[in-house]
Amino acid sequence: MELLERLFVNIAGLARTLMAGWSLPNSIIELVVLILGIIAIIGLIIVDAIILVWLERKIAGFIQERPGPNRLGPAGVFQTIADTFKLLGKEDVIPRSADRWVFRLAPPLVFVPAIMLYAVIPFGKDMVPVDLNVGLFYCFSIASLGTMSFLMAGWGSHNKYSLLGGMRTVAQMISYEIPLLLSVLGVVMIVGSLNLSDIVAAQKNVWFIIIQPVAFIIYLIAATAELNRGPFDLPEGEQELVAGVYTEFSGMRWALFFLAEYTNMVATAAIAVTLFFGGWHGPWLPSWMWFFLKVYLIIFFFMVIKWTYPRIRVDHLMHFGWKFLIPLSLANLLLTGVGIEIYRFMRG
Amino acid sequence: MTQFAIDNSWLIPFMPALAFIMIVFFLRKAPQASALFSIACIFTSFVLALGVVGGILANPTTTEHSVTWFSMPGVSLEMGTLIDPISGMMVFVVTLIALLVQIYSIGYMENDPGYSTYFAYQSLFAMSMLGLVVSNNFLQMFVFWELVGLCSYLLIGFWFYKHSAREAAKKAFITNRVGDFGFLLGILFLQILFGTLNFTDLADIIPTYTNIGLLTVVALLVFAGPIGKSGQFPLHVWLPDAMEGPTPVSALIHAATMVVAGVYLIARAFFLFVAVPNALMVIAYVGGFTAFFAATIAITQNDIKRILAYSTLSQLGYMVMALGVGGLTASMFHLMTHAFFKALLFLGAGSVIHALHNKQDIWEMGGLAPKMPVTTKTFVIAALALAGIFPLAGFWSKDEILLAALSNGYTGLYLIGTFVAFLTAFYMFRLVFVAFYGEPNPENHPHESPKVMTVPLIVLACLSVVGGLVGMPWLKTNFGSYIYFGEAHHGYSLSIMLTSTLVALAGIYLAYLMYYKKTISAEAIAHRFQPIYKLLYNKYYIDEIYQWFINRVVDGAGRVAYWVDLYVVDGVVNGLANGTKWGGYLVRYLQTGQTQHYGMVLIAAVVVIVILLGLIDPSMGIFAGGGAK
Amino acid sequence: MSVSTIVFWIIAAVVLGSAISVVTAQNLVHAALFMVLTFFGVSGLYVLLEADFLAVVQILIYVGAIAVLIVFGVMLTQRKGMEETNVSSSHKWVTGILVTILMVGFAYAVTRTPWQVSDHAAPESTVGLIGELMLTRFVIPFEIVGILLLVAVLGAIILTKGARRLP
Amino acid sequence: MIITLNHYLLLAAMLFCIGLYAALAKKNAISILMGIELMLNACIINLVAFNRFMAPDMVVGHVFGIFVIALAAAEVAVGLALVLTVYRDLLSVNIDDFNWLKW
Repeated sequence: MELLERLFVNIAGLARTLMAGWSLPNSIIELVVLILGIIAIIGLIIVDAIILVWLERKIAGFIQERPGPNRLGPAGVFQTIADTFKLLGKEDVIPRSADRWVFRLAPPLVFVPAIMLYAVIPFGKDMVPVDLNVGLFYCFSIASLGTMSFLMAGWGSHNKYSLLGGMRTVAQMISYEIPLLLSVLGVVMIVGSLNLSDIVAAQKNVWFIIIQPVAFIIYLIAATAELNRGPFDLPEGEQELVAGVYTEFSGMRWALFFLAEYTNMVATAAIAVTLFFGGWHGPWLPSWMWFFLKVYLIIFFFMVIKWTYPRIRVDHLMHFGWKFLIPLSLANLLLTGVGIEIYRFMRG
Repeated sequence: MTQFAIDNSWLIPFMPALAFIMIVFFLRKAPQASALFSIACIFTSFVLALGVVGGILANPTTTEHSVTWFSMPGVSLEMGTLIDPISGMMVFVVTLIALLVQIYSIGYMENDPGYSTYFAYQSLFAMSMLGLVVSNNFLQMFVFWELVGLCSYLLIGFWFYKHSAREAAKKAFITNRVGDFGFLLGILFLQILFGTLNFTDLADIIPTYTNIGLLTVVALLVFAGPIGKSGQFPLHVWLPDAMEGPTPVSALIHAATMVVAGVYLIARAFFLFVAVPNALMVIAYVGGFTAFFAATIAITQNDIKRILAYSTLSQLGYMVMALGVGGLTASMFHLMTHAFFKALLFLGAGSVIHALHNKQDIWEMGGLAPKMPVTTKTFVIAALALAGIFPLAGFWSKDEILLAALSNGYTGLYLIGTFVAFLTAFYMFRLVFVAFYGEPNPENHPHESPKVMTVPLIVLACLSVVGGLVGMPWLKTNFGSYIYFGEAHHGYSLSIMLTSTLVALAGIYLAYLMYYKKTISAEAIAHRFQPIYKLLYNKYYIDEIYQWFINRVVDGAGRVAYWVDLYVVDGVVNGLANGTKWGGYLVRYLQTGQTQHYGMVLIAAVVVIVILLGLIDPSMGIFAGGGAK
Repeated sequence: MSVSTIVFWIIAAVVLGSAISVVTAQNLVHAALFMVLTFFGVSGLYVLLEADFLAVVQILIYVGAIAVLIVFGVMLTQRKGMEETNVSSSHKWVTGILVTILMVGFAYAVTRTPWQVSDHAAPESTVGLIGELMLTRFVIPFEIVGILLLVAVLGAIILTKGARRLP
Repeated sequence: MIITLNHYLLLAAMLFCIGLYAALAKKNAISILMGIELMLNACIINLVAFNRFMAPDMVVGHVFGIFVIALAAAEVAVGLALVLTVYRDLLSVNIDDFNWLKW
C-alpha cells in the first residue's frame, strides 16, 4: 500500500537521483522532471479521453435504452481507438475564404489551456506538478483563455453558423465565469489561501461540500455551462447552428476540439474535487486513487445530466446566469463572510 | 429657576423657533394643532421670561453669554445673549403680548384658510423679536432686525390676494430698507472704528473716543434704523398702510413690539448717543416732531385702525423724544405701558372689526357700547390710559417723559408734548364717542366676541390700569431703580402732572362736546379751517410728495442711466462680442473636430515642455528627481 | 546569461514584435489577436518581476475580458471584408516623428536618472499583502474603483441598449 | 548581463510609444482603443518594475497596477459602447467621420 501511495513520487525521485548521477546542474534536473511530468499528464489525458468517450457513449446508450458501442472488443471498448485512427486519416479541409492562420491556430489554442490547467492540480499526496500560491486563480484565468480560442475558431471559419456559435460560446462563458469565480470565493474565504494544496489540506476533517453546499451547486451549474455541455450546449446546438464553431473543422483539428472538451471536463471535475470533496483525502486506498475515483464520479454525474436534460433556450440561459446565479452566489458570499465572523467570535 | 432662565435665555427665542419649524414641516395640515403648539411654545418662553424678570428684580445685574460665531484674521464675530434690566423688561413685554395676541388670534383668525401659516409667521416673528431683544451685539441684532422686518412683510401681506395688502407689504419692506441701510452702514463703521460690535465692549470703548464728528455720523447712521423701524418722520409712511394686515398682527407687531425695536435699539446703544450730544438733540427733535405730526393727522382720520396707527406713531415719537432728551427710564417705561394699552386698543378694534365683518370706518359703526360691553369697557380703559388719566398706566409714563424734557432744558419739546397729550385725548375720545356711543348703524348686527378674544382684552385692561403703578415716583424701588442710564432718579413734579391731566381732560371734554353732545359742530370747524383740514386729512401729502419724487427724480435718473446702458455700456459689450466673434471666425479653422489632431498637439506640447525643461538645466535637468527614496 | 535574462529578451521581443504588429497588421482582427499576444508577453514580464498575482490578473482580465470585448467590437462593426481595416491616417508621418522624439526623450530621461535601487528580495507571496493593502491603506481608491466600474458598466449598457424614455 | 530597472523602463516606454502611435495615427476607432490599452499596459509595467526594484517589500505598485487594470476594463467597456453607438448612427468606425465637434 505504501508503495502504491508513493508510486509516482518515487518515480520522480528516481529520475532525479539518476540525473544527479550524471552530474547535471540542478535547474536542468528540475526542468527534465517537469517535462517528464507534462508528458505523463498528456499521456494520462489522452488515455482518459479515450476511456471517457467510450463511457459517454455507453451512458448515452444506457439512458436511451440501447446498447451503445458493442462491436470492437468486449462491450465495444476499442471503438474509440478505431475512431481515433479514422480521424487521423481524414482529409484536412480548410475553407477557401477562411482566415487561414486564425483557423489553423484555433484548435491547438483551445487544447493548450486545457492542458495547462493540470499544472497546479494536486493529484495526490505530494503529487502536485507546480505548487503555485495563486493556483486557484491561475486555473480560472487559464480557463478564461478558451473564450478567445473559440472566438478565433468561429471567426476564422468565415461561416455564419461558426461565427454565431463562437459568439454564443463567448457570451455564455463570460457570463458564467462570474458565478463560477464567486462561488469558489466562499471556499477561498474559509481557507484564506488560493493555493490548491492548502485548500486540500484544509479539508482533512470536513469536506467543503458540507460547509458550502450552495457554492458547490453553483459551481457545478456554472462549470457545466463553461464546458458547453449538458443542457448548456447551445454554441453547438445542432438543430439551430449545424455544429456551431465546429462546423468547418474536420479530421484531426476537430478531434483536438473534442479532446479539449474532455480534457476540460476532467480538469473541471478535478477542481471540483479539490475544492469541495476533500481532494485526495480518503481512507485505505492510495491518495491518487481516491482522487481519480472522485473525479470519475463527478464526470459520471456530468454525463448523466447531459443525456437526461433538454437543451435550454439561449435567453433563458443568459437570464439564469445573470439574474439568478450571480445574486445567489453573492448571497452565498455574504453568508459565508457572516459565518466566518461568527465562528471567529465564538472562538474568541 | 430664575438663574436657569437667565443663564439659558437663548431658550426664549428658541421656543418659538421650534414652533415655527414644527408648524412648517409637520403641522401644516393640522391648524388647531399648530395653533396650540405655537401657543404652548410662546407660553414656555413667557414662563422663562418671568423667570428672567424675577431674577432681574432680585439682583439687577448684567448677564452675558456668548460663543464665537466665526473668526477670521482681524475680524471675530460672536453670537450671544445679554440679559440686563432693559432686555429683561422687553422679553417680558414681548412674550406677554405675543402670548395674549396668539390666544386672541385663535378667535380672530378662525376659518381663515392660512391658519397654520399665520401661526407659523407669528412664531417666526416671536423668535426674531426675542432674538433681537436678547442680542449682545450689533450684528446679531441686525440679523434679527431684518428677520422681524421680514415677518412684518409676511404678515402685512398675509391676505396677499388683496391688492392693497400686497402694496402695503411692499411699501413697508422698501421703506424699511432705507433705514436699515443706514443702520448697516453704522454697524460697519462701528466694526471698523472699534473692532467689536459687542454692546458691553463698545460701552467701555466709546466714551474714550475723541473724534466726535465721526462718532456723530455713526450715531446718526445707527439712528436711521429706528427711523425706519419705529416709523419716525420721514420714514413713517409705511406704518399706517401696514394696517392691511390682520388686526392681531397690527396689535403685536405694529403697535406693541416690532415698532418699538427702534426705541429699544436706541436704548441699547444709548452709550453711543450719549457720547454725541448733537445726535441726541436730533433724536429729540425728530421724536417730538413725529409725535406732533402724527397726532395732528390722527385727528382727521376715519379708519379705526389708521387712527390707532397714527396714534402709535405719535407715541413712538414720544418715546424717541424721551430718549433724545436723556430720559431712558421714561422712554422704556412708556414703551412698556404703551405696549399694554396700545395692544389692547388694537385688539379691541379687532374685536369691533370682527363683530362688524371687516368694517373699519368709525362713522359706519356707532352704538356698539350696549352690544359689546366687554370690548367697550376695555377699549375705554385703554383710551383713558393712552390719554394719560390718573392713575392709569399712560399717566405715569407720559408724565415722566414730560418731566424729563422739562428738567433737561427742552422747554419747547415739553410744550409740544403737552399739546400732543391734548391732541391724543381728543382723537382717542373722538374715536370712542363716534364708534361706541354714536348713532347706531342699522346695517350692523354687532355681537360680543368669543371668550378666547375677550379674555386677552381683560388681561390687558388690568395691565393698563395697574401697569403704571410700578413707575410711581413715590415708590422706594420703582421702575427707574432698575432701568436707567448713569444713575437712578426718582424725581416728580406735581405741576406737570396736573397740567397734563387737565390738558387731557380738556381734550376729552372737547371730544365729548363735538361728537357726543354735538354742541360744537365738527363740520363747521372743518369747513372753517378748510386748507388745514385738507392738509391733515391727506397726511400732509407726504405720500404724494414721495410719489412725485419717485416719478420725476428717480425715474428721470433712471432714464439717463438707461440711455447710458443702452448706448455706452451695451456698445462696449457688443463691440467686445463682435470682436470675439470675428476672432472666433479666424481661430475656428484650428478646430478640425479630429480628436487625434488635438491629441497630437497635446503630445507635441509635452515634448516641447520636456525639451525646454531639459535645456534650462542641462547638467541634471528635470530627471534628477527620480532617485527619491 | 542566466535563464531569466534569456527569458526576458525573448519576452521583450515578443511584446515589442506583437505590439508593432498591432499597429502594422492590415487586418483588424489580426491586430486584435496580436494585442492578445502582447498582453501575454506583459503577463510574462510580471512573472519575471515576481508579481505572480498581477500576472494572473493580467491574463484573466486583459485576455479573458478586455481582449474578447475588443474582438467582439471588431466583429460587430465590420460589414465587408477585413482587408485594409487597420489603416493609418494621413498624419501618420507627423505622428511617427513626434512619437520617435518622445521615445528619445524617454530614453534620455530613463538613462540619465540615478535610480535608487533597493536590493531587498520580493516577498514570497503577494496575494495576501495586496489584499491587506487594498482593504486598509487603499480602501478608498478600492471603493472608488468599484463605483467606477459599476458606473462604467451601467453607462455602457445604457449607451448600447439606449435609455428608455420616461413617459 | 543582468536585467536592470532601465531595461523594463525602456521596454515600457517603447510599448507606450507604439500605443501612442496607434492612438494618434489610426483611422479605426477600435484600433485607437487598442492603442490606449497598450499604453495602459506600459504604465502597469512601469509600476510593477518600480515596485520590484525600488521597494520590493511593499506591493503598492501591484495594488496600483490592479487599479489601472480595473480602469482599463471600465474604459474599454465605455469606449466600445460609444463606438458601437456611433457606429449605429454613422455606419462607420472611421475616426475621420467622427467630426461632430467640428464647427
